[in-house]
Amino acid sequence: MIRIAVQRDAIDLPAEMTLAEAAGTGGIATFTGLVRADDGVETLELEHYPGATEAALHAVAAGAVARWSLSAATIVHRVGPMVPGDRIVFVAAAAAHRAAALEACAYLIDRLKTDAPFWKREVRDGDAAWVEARAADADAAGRWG
Amino acid sequence: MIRIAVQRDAIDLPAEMTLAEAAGTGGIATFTGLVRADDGVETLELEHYPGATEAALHAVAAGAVARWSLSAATIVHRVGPMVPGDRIVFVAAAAAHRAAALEACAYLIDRLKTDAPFWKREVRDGDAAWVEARAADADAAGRWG
Amino acid sequence: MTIRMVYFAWVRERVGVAEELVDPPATATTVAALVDWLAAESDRHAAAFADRGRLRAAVDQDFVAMEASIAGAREVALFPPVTGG
Amino acid sequence: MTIRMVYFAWVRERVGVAEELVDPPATATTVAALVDWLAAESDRHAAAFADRGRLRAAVDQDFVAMEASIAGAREVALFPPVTGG
Repeated sequence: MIRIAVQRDAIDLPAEMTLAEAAGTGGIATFTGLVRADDGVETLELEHYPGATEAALHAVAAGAVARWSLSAATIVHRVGPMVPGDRIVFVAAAAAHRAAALEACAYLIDRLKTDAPFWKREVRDGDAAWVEARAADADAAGRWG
Repeated sequence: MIRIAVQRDAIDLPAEMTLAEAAGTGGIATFTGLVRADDGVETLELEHYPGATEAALHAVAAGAVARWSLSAATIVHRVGPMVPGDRIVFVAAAAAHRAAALEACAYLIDRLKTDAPFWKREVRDGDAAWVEARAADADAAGRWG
Repeated sequence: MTIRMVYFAWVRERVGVAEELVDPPATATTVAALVDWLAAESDRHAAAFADRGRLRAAVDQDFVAMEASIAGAREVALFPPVTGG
Repeated sequence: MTIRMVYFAWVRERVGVAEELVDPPATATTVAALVDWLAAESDRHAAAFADRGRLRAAVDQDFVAMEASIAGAREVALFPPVTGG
């Protein structure tokens, strides 16, 4: 089961976990990204490329399902304005064995960082600035070949 | 923040996530282990060594917090009788950056498999059998040095 | 051939519109040539595309290199390196 | 010296009790020697400890090797390899 969502609403983590667990396998690994509360950001805005975003996320999830024989892969990404502490992204990978679930979870978040068309803008002290891409993200995605 | 719980009650995943997220850092990686529903097990019973279990889990969590500078580490393990689909274990690692959270999460679950005094007994067709330890678990724990 | 251009993030802000329809000359056969042509057409486009190294593209919603062909393209997107997750 | 023995999983089932107080001779200075002495004391202990390679131990709730000393120990636990998570 692949579940992809790009949404303005808050990410309902219990509901997402219930869906991922419904696949009924041994282990579920998840990663949740939060708007950081510790670096002066007042609001974070996420812009995306409708249509292309969903297709890119689906390709990432399908790649993980095939590579690790997952029973479920979930990617939920929020767009629009957010505040510190809000969930930006939630990914989950369910598999019969934990190593597969854990590796696939890392793959999902690494890949979506480089493959999906999202752009972050941070507002601090009333000034908005686009976030620069990090070379470390390209490196992290690259390790999956 | 380190949170350790060994409990007969069901694992309240939303409540555990809320606690882990309250640390207020960038990313939270989790692993949830479920009683497998696909191999004929009717009930699973978890026995443990009260006192020693909590100490072992605390040592595992403290090791992860020190090694990856985590803002939060959670290990919740259920004991007593369970049925397929129930959560056996939940671990979470919260850190400023995702690589640390993901690695620490894998460490928590790998280490608890070999370091914490739990024993599983499976009941199939009314016959109970103790689960044998897996060499793969020792290998997985060993890779952390 | 009319192409729908779509822009995101600071590329969108600098161009001043999120979308526009353009009719590039037949000699503009790649994304890079399309970008060069647009940059020559207006100062806003020139400013938006000034740092080619920080520009990324998609043709009909597939990510491509700047040297990719735009033959038959209906939609070309230009944007900065992505920063999701 | 009185020691509280605690057993888990199939070790507990085979010994027949979860806990017992024992008074080993002073010559039993390691976990392995304590196990040997208990196995000689009763058939149930002998059966529980028959496969020494599948036996693990803790002294005062710390995991130890079978060669570990039991000097001053108040509680010794014997059990199979763990299978949590």
